[in-house]
Amino acid sequence: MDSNETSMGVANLDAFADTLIELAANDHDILVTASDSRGSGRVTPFAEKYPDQFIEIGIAEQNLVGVSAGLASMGKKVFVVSPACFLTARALEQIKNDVAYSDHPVKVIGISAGVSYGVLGTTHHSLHDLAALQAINNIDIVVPADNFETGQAIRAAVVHPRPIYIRLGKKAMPILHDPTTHFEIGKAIQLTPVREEYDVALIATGETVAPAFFASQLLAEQGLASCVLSVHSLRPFDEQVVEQAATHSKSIVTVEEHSVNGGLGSRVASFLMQAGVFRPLRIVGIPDEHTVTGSQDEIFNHYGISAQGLAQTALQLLKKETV
Amino acid sequence: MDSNETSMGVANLDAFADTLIELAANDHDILVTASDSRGSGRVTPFAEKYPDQFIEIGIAEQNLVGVSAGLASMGKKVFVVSPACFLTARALEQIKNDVAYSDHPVKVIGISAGVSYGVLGTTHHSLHDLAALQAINNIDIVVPADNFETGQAIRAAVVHPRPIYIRLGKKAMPILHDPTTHFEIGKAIQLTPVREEYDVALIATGETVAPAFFASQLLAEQGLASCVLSVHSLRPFDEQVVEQAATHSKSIVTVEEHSVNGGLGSRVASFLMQAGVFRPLRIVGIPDEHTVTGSQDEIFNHYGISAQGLAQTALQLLKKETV
Amino acid sequence: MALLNFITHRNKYSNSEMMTHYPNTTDHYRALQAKSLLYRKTLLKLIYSAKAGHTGGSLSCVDLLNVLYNHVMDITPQNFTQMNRDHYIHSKGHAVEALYAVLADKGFFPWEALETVGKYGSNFVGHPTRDIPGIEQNTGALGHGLAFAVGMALAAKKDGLTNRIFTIMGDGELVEGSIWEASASAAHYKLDNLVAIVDRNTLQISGQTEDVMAMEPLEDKFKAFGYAVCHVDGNDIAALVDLFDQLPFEKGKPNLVLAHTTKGKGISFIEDKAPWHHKVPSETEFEIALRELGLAENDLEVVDGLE
Amino acid sequence: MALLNFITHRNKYSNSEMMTHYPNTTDHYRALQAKSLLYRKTLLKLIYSAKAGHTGGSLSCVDLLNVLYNHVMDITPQNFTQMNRDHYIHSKGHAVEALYAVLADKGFFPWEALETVGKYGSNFVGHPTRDIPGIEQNTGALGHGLAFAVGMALAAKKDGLTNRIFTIMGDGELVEGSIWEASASAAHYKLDNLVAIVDRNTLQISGQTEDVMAMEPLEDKFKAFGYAVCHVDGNDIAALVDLFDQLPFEKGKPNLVLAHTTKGKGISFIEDKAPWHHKVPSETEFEIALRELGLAENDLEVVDGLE
Ligand SMILES: Cc1ncc(C[n+]2csc(CCOP(=O)(O)OP(=O)(O)O)c2C)c(N)n1
Ligand SMILES: Cc1ncc(C[n+]2csc(CCOP(=O)(O)OP(=O)(O)O)c2C)c(N)n1
Ligand SMILES: [Mg+2]
Ligand SMILES: [Mg+2]
Repeated sequence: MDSNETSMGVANLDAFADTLIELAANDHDILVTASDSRGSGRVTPFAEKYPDQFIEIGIAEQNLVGVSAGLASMGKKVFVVSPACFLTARALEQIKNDVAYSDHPVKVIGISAGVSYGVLGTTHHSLHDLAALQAINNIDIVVPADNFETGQAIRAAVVHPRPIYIRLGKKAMPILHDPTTHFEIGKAIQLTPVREEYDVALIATGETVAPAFFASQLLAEQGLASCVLSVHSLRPFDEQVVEQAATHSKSIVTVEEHSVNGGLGSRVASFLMQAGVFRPLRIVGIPDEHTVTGSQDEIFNHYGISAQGLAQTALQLLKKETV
Repeated sequence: MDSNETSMGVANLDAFADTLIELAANDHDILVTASDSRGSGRVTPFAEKYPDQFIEIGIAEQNLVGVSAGLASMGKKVFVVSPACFLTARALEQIKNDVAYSDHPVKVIGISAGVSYGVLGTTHHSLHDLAALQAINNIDIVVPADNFETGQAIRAAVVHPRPIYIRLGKKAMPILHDPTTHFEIGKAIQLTPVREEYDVALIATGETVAPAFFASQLLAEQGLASCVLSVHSLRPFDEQVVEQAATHSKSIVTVEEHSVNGGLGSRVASFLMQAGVFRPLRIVGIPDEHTVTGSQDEIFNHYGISAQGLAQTALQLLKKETV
Repeated sequence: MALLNFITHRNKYSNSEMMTHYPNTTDHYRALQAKSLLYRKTLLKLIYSAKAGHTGGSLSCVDLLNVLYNHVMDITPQNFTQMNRDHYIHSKGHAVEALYAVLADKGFFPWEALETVGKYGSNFVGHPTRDIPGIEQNTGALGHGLAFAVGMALAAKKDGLTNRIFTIMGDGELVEGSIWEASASAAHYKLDNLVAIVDRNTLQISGQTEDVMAMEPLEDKFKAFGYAVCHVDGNDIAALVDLFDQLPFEKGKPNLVLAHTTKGKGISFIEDKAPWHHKVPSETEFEIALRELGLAENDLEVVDGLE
Repeated sequence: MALLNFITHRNKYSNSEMMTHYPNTTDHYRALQAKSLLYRKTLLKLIYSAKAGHTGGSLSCVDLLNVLYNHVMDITPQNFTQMNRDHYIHSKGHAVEALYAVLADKGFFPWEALETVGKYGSNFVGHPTRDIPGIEQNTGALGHGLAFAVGMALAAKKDGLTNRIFTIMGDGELVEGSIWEASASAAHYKLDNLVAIVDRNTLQISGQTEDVMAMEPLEDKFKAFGYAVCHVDGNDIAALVDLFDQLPFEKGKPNLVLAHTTKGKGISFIEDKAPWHHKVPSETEFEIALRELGLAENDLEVVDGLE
């Protein structure tokens, strides 16, 4: 689909909350736990509709995760709904030990992730979560790009046998996939038509898939072919599709709402370098500096995470290669 | 120096504690804070010698870091001494917000890091710390290889103007550098003679530098030239020396006591790929799996972090390249 | 600019003069009350302009900040680089608009600087940061301020300083375990130079604190953790002045003030309403709010016959 | 192998039979006392063989574990996969050797399995993990067990189960704020099916708990956080049996047992000595320890004229 066709959806957080309301109707083992975060997590309607399936812990993220692990050990399907920044910093040890190491299939929902909180600043940004969790064994990591991926991820999470972290933003997202798209945790999705050769592979995750997709349209206007991937799963990481995209591309731009260290870009670079697939590459994300103040959009633009910015980066990379 | 020349030193933790005792004699602003960790941190003698410069917080790592930030804001030179696993998981949000974001020059000393605690298991391993902290802006990261680097790092830390994390192990380390070696935070050190061309660059950090160095001797016996780097600083990261080593090498093996995701290897791969320096590369570290039970040595051997294992990896990589 | 016009149009008590050691006269109280009204107007304007901010919690703690900065604490732009002055940590960092108003009034930065709050590239983000003159610590994640304050108080004791370290926490914030870790250490080290204040407005984002996660009896909890505990009406200027004049409450014990406040204090339709935690006033709401504050200003001056 | 020889040479009370609902006779107490001696011998042997482990804290809590597993709790290898049995979380995970001894005796795994404790590739690491039959949660980082137990107790309440959730914490561990977060939530949700036990041995690694970080008055703290609090001599089998028979202490309140113990209990030269937290006995020390335990076994049988 191209940008003319893309219509606006709701925030992935809303898609998450709607899906969960639907699923919980027939599954009383589904629980939502929250830390004074039901509003931000859009689960107030859930709490009102299923008061027996909603557990409030108050402002205590460590306890939130610990209690949720205990609930899960008793057979509950627990969705922990709290800001990504607090879950993966304040409660990181609980995620590491109580959930991942102890292997309870808790569904950790990091809400308003990345720089979603915009002007609230670094205390509220989660730009380290993908790095930290990728370095902790036994927790799958899913970062949905749009409402479709979100709904599918939540449905999959309910029955997922392992701990899982799902990272969601709070801004309305364009609809990027048609509803018949195959979604599977661990399998990347290609948004652009399959070709023999691409000028650039735009490998993105989460809320940066949309600008990557729109960048591919700008590049197409200049006669350049892109392979846009939504790598919604950081773990399991889809080596096969990434390798294939890279092999068939002249250059690679990775895009993420995360520090340029330790997230998707690092993963792609590490994998390709070890696989012997050598291509000019740029990791676009939030650079290792004091993050600029602004809304999510302003921060994205500032760091070139926009259709324009990404197209520009791709062009520079290609020029550099051909010069 | 070769392995015949290397003599055994003490644990880096002991080198740290000794250096601090020396420095604190003339600097009453140096404080050590601990969380029932003075024994593990080898700072009991410090606490006894300078009771006014030692602050016990009890088993409360979050408070430990928060209090230390407050002390630093009042002009104290605070060394926070606590297990790396707890500091960078339990207290990660305090490191992120109270120290790094707030820019207090706290010296966070992660003791018994990596898999130093051996059979105590994953709760006590810190295999995610380098990933998490590299993704958090404004905290320098130093992982000394031997007693010399440790002593130098501690001396530098006292006057370091920024937050800094120093990661130490508890096993006796061979002496790898002679005392006249130039040490500077942010500058990697080459342990092998400079040549025009190397068969392999062994790029290591912390307690894995020793096996990397010994691997280079095994490789030399097979007529292969190695460039062994101790990348003691992950931040600032020495792009120049790493690029130079890579450019002059046929292949690269990175080595670290950390998850293969998000640590030194990821950093090297991301950097080289973006710099356009393409070489066959292997990231050796603790793989993304349930860590095997054993002592640090047994775990190292299990995962090929040994002179033999690393030489083997290098040979395979070179064979692969030439086949 | 609208905001600037507004904030430069201050009431007659606006000045950045330190009011410490003023005799506790009616005049003094009235001057402080007028400042509170100014701060309320300013913070509402900030939130209204930025279309974001924490309305309820800023309004509930603004009288506390007022009395601290204008009567109790020795903190000025002039002495800010010195150690042996008082120190303040805004643990409930989301209520930053109240703090911005007070710091501007104290002369830490020009009022105009506030026009950039929440804007792209501004240092004035939605939580306190050390990028702002007058702010000592980046807060915003709840439960961090007290530990930091303990560290400062400990350093002050070690150096034989005579100053005090103040911090204001939310009541919802008290569930964070880090508060209790810090409390234990404050008592352990006998930090009677530490003044921990709870903005006990009984509300947090999701509703009544006791419904969300009950923490009463708070006095028992704090006493058991080693504090000297005092209750006060946290929106009553005179009561606050009187209480803080008695510091330290007990030698060798950290001080804990349970300041009973009304969330959204001062604006009828905002008071004691959970959704106003971070609701932004509409144009009409903003105008009514200003009118209510204007009436209060008139009252203050009429009643006391000052006009 | 030496370890196996040792642990199969058990005293006459060794069996994996459940002792719940036994009448509280002298015989019953004596049987339990004998088990404690067996566990002490086993855990010392484990630590001596592995040349690593937590001696003091294992010895202090072993009587508690004994009474819980052999008198109070309904947990067996047979019912382990069921939800409506009792549950146990070893929050002070470092004292794993005591737990390993008890679980072996309960038949969760053969005694021989203990020979691999701490060995390369073994599932028996130095802290509890779910890789070991009978263990429900990986612990070892302090301050995690209670929150997890709260989650279990909450699930049990939701499902209308009648079981209880037990956990033992160290007293040094209590400084962790997560303990207080979990405590508040236990009271908030009225979890009278939760039994939190403090191994109050007054020591932690660095010395006396009150010197390291004072937490007294513990009873006041726990009461203020909403528990029904009981004191007991945590090394007195009969006292423990009597106390736990009274569960729940108060309807609608979580139960908190302040179990006053001696760290290193049972071995004269280990008792109440901080360095024995994780000291490993030398050969001589090990032999003396075994002799002391042997004498105690003799005493037990002679005094009661059972031989
Ligand atoms: C660690 C952390 N968790 C959650 C939040 C999100 N948050 C911001 S304000 C707030 C409610 C605070 O309530 P309270 O402490 O009572 O403050 P007040 O009523 O004074 O505004 C929450 C949950 C946060 N900022 N930090
Ligand atoms: C979060 C955390 N911090 C530190 C440690 C290291 N540690 C292991 S045991 C121990 C002392 C525990 O003392 P206490 O709770 O009194 O246990 P006991 O005396 O019963 O052995 C410490 C600090 C840990 N395991 N977890
Ligand atoms: Mg409140
Ligand atoms: Mg103890």
